[in-house]
Amino acid sequence: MIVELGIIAAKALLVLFMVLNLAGVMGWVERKGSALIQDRIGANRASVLGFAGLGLVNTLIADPIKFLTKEDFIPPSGDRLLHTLAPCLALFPALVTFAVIPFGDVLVVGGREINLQVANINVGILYIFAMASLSVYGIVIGAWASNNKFSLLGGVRGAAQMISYEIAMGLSVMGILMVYGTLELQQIVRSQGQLLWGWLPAWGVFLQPVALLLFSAAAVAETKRIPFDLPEGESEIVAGFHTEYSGGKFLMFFTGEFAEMVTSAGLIATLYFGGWQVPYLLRDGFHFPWGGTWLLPQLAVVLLQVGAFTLKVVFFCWLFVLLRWTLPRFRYDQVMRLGWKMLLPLALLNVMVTGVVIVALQGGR
Amino acid sequence: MTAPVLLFFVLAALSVVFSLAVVFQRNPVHSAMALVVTLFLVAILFLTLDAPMVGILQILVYAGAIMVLFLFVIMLLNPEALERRRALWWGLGSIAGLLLVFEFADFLSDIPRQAAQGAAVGEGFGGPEQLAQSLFHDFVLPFEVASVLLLVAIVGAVVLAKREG
Amino acid sequence: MVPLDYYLFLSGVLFAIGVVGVVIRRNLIVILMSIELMLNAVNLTFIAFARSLGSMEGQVIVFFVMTVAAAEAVIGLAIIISIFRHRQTLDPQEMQLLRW
Amino acid sequence: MNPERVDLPIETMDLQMGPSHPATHGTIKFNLKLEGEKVLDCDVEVGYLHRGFAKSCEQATWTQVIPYTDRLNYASPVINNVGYALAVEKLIGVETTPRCQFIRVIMSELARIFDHLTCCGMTASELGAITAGFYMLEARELIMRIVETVTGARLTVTYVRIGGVKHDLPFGFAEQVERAFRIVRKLLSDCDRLLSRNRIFLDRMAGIGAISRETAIAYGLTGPILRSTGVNYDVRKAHPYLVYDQLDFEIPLGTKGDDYDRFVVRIQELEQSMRIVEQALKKIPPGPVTIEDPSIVLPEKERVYGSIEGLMNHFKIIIEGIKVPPGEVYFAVEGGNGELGFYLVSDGGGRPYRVRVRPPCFIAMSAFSEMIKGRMLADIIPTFGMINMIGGECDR
Amino acid sequence: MAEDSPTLQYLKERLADGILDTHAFRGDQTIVVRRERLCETFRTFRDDPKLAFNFLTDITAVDYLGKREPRFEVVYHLYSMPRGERLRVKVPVPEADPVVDSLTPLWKGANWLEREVWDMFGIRFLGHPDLRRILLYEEFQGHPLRKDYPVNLWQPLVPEREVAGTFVDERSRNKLTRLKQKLAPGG
Repeated sequence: MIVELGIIAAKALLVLFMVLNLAGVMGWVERKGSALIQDRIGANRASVLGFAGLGLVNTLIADPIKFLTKEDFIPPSGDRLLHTLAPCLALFPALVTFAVIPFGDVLVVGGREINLQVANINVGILYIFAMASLSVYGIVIGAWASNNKFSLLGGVRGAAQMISYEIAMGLSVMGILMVYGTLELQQIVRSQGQLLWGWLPAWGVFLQPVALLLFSAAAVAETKRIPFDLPEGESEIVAGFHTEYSGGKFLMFFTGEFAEMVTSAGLIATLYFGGWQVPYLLRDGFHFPWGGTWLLPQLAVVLLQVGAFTLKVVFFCWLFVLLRWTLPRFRYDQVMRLGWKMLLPLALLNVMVTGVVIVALQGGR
Repeated sequence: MTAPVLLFFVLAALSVVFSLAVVFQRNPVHSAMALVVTLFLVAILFLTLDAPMVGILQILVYAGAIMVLFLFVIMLLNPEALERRRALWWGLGSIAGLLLVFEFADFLSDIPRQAAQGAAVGEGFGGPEQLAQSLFHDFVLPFEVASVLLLVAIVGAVVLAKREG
Repeated sequence: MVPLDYYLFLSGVLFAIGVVGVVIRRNLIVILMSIELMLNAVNLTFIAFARSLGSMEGQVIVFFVMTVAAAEAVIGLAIIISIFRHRQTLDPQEMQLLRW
Repeated sequence: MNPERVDLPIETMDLQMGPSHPATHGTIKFNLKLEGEKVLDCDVEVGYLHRGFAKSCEQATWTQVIPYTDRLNYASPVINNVGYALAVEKLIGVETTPRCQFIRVIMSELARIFDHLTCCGMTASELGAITAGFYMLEARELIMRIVETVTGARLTVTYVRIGGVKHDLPFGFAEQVERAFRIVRKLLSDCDRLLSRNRIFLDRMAGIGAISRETAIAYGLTGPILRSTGVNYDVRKAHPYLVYDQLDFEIPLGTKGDDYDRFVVRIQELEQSMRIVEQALKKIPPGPVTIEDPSIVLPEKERVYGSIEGLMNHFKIIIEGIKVPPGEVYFAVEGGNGELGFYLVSDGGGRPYRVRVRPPCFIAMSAFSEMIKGRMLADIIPTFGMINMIGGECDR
Repeated sequence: MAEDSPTLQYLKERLADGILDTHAFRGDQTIVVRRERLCETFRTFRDDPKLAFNFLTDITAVDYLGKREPRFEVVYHLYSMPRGERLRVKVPVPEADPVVDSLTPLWKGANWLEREVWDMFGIRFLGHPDLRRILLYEEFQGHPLRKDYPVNLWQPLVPEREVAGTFVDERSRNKLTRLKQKLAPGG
């Protein structure tokens, strides 16, 4: 009992640590990445005791210190309680969502099988959507509590956008559920280890390519990043819902956004790119379709899997950064039109086609 | 007292506190937030009753969608206005509520005590598969009717809230 | 094990609070929220009985209640918006045009 | 039923956008009446940067006005210098040397490139395409370096003098320009690929802020905004000044008069400006860069320090100012944003009696509320961006 | 004075009674017109196909304090897009009654330009839909481009303006009150 609780706690802490750190690193990557894209030098001034060489580490330390030492401003006619609550509401869903994303297969230690996933619940994907639907509150409440018209506009934009894209997101995942026949993420990832025609990994991207595009678009919209950053839209509505936030609370919004980004990247990797799967790597080692095996110890396999998952997440995070620094921003009505008139019908069509194909393949069983 | 009972009492106490906040907070936004928390707590209660699917749906539909709608409307209308209290109504209403609670208590004390988790249920009770089995086998007609109801609600809402041009 | 009547009693209390809200509040939106609270109390009863009897029917009913609640909230809020547009108030006491 | 439906509080929202707002650069304020995100009414408030240009000019000698003109449209200061100097020269009735005319054309066109790059780059980056904006800023920086080599300053150049320019082009100027233009063209083609066929950018720009040809003329709009509606009016072609009639260039025209057309017109003008500079560099004749008229042009420093006549000459011009015959003239040049006109009145003294600038973007801002009415809040960004309001010129 | 250009000669025939003077200096054709029935005069400029001055380039004014009588001149610059010709129209305005007709019915662009002239010179435009100050603030005293406005006159910025819907918290309100007292005469 105690050991199991300890294992769960360890896994939860590990995931939380990874997500938060990755979010922090993303803050640095975003700055350095944008600088790389735009022929600039980027953040280079964070020095500890005059030593600025370790840009990443220094920025990781300097950033929170800078934020936390700033004045925590609450608008005088705003709502104090809700103003404080909103950043927590924004950060909370982003962090708890990662609980159901598996980051590896089972690890066998001393005869005990440890499922490398914080919580394996049988409604996994629905849990993710439930938590994603709660992340609206951070925006709406923050916007309302600020008592600022720009905030309110941002809040209304954000709420409308996130609710709209949740629907498209949910429907695009439906295809995955139908193909793999389960809601459990660990099950989905395991099913992606099979091979199609003996050589192609059965990853979501090959079975549901349209859904991948729809899901990625919706995921970017859910993370409120360019081209969907209307709730913030700094040139239009100052900073949208977090106009009146500063200091630590702003840091929480900021971290929340990056954590959401990491979570979205994790979801894309899990649902469409095989999660922790490495092609042809089974529990005992590589089994190549062209014959030949390369057996590996169990620990190496697990490490490979976790490494593969991390690599995939990092890759998609980087993709988000690339996207952010390439595209312009949509307008409010264009976002709505895209969501309701393009993504939603396409997602429905995808579900239909998937259903027809599945029934046809099963041959009217 | 075992762990489940303790958990129940904590959840129950919290949900009562927050539902009282729903009713007695003067600021509608605070009420709405309290209701969100209540719904969340009730969803957890559903989980303790082996209804994970319904619990998640509760968060997804109620907390995630319906309450956002409420907040939206509150913000669009008058966020400032606080209503006047009327002592008489408050007194009468509270008394009525208390009477209702006592009535329940009285009624409940008559039925024989049994454990909520009494019946033996199989693996996956309340999971998506079982719910789907029930919905799409035994309750297909109501399910379709519900979808029609939602459609009617959408049309109705659009017609009602549309501005007369 | 948690006894069934604990759940039932909690549900009763929540229902009563909802009733109180409907009676005492002067704001249509809060009244609508109180109704949602009452619906939830009933849902809790259904779920508790479903578990206690080991049958899925209770959960299915809750599913339908949620559907109805969603429809009700949507229509109710639409009505509230149009009432507010016409009368600039959310107080049900002021809406007495049909009263004789 | 109550049949009366007045303006309800939930329907409209008054929003004061600016003067301290990320999009209202140059300091300006929009008093908006919004319905949701739709702009019902927009009252533009300018004047936050008003610093009494005309009044200051009346206190200064004719030459001392030139630094003030730098601060009009600070995205293309040389054009303001040139416009003012040409107006004064017209009033005096002199013409500068051929080499100086070419130098003025070259510097004006460099300033125009600078101006258009700023406008297009900033608009793109405000629409979220920050990278494209930075690419244009990089191109702008190259042009800025050239301007810096020639004039010694980056922004407040004060390069032009009445009757000439401050000094000749530096050694290796042509090579520097050629090198810079090569990179600028490459960066522009990058931006073209990033923006011109980008669906989101097109959706944000096409059809937004559109005005008809008639409206544009009724408002007195000039420059890229007028040309985007298809009206072929460019002061450089209509009333060629300096040596523009000896150079071969085209006037890009739009058709719809929307933000996208304005953007395209500006981008195409960049190429035309580069062509002008290249041709002018080929044709530029040798010779002096100022006229030889001691009553207008300051003597050389050797003469000031070496001879009493030179010193007196210097003194007279500095203390009393150039004597300009009484009269009034209006002279217009094609500025970055349109027709930049100077209306000068002289009473025969060493100081201007009245200096009036026709600010193109002040007039463009007066058409802004017509461009934005009935559109979305977010459309303010590209529309305002493509007007390229420069506070120093608008408010003077 | 140079020989009148064809346009000026045509104008003299067309609007004989409305014209006070014409001249051309350094190639700029100038015509001085009466301020009565100004709008109609400009309508002729715009709509007569032989003139076709369809483009209002600029409106400004000059203060000839102590040099000329009447004191002000409102100066219009017109441009003919089809003919590529400029025309300067000047309207003398006396100090006692600084009012001229507004050109907003003819050119929408006249709106802001006339507001600026009102702001800077205090010349009113009859029939202008919205004659407010434009570059300066409403509370500004006087009109700065008049020659009798001292260059060094310092006017206080408006310390506080109550705008409906804006919120001023207690601290900044006190600050503003103190500033007001400081700025008040004798304070």
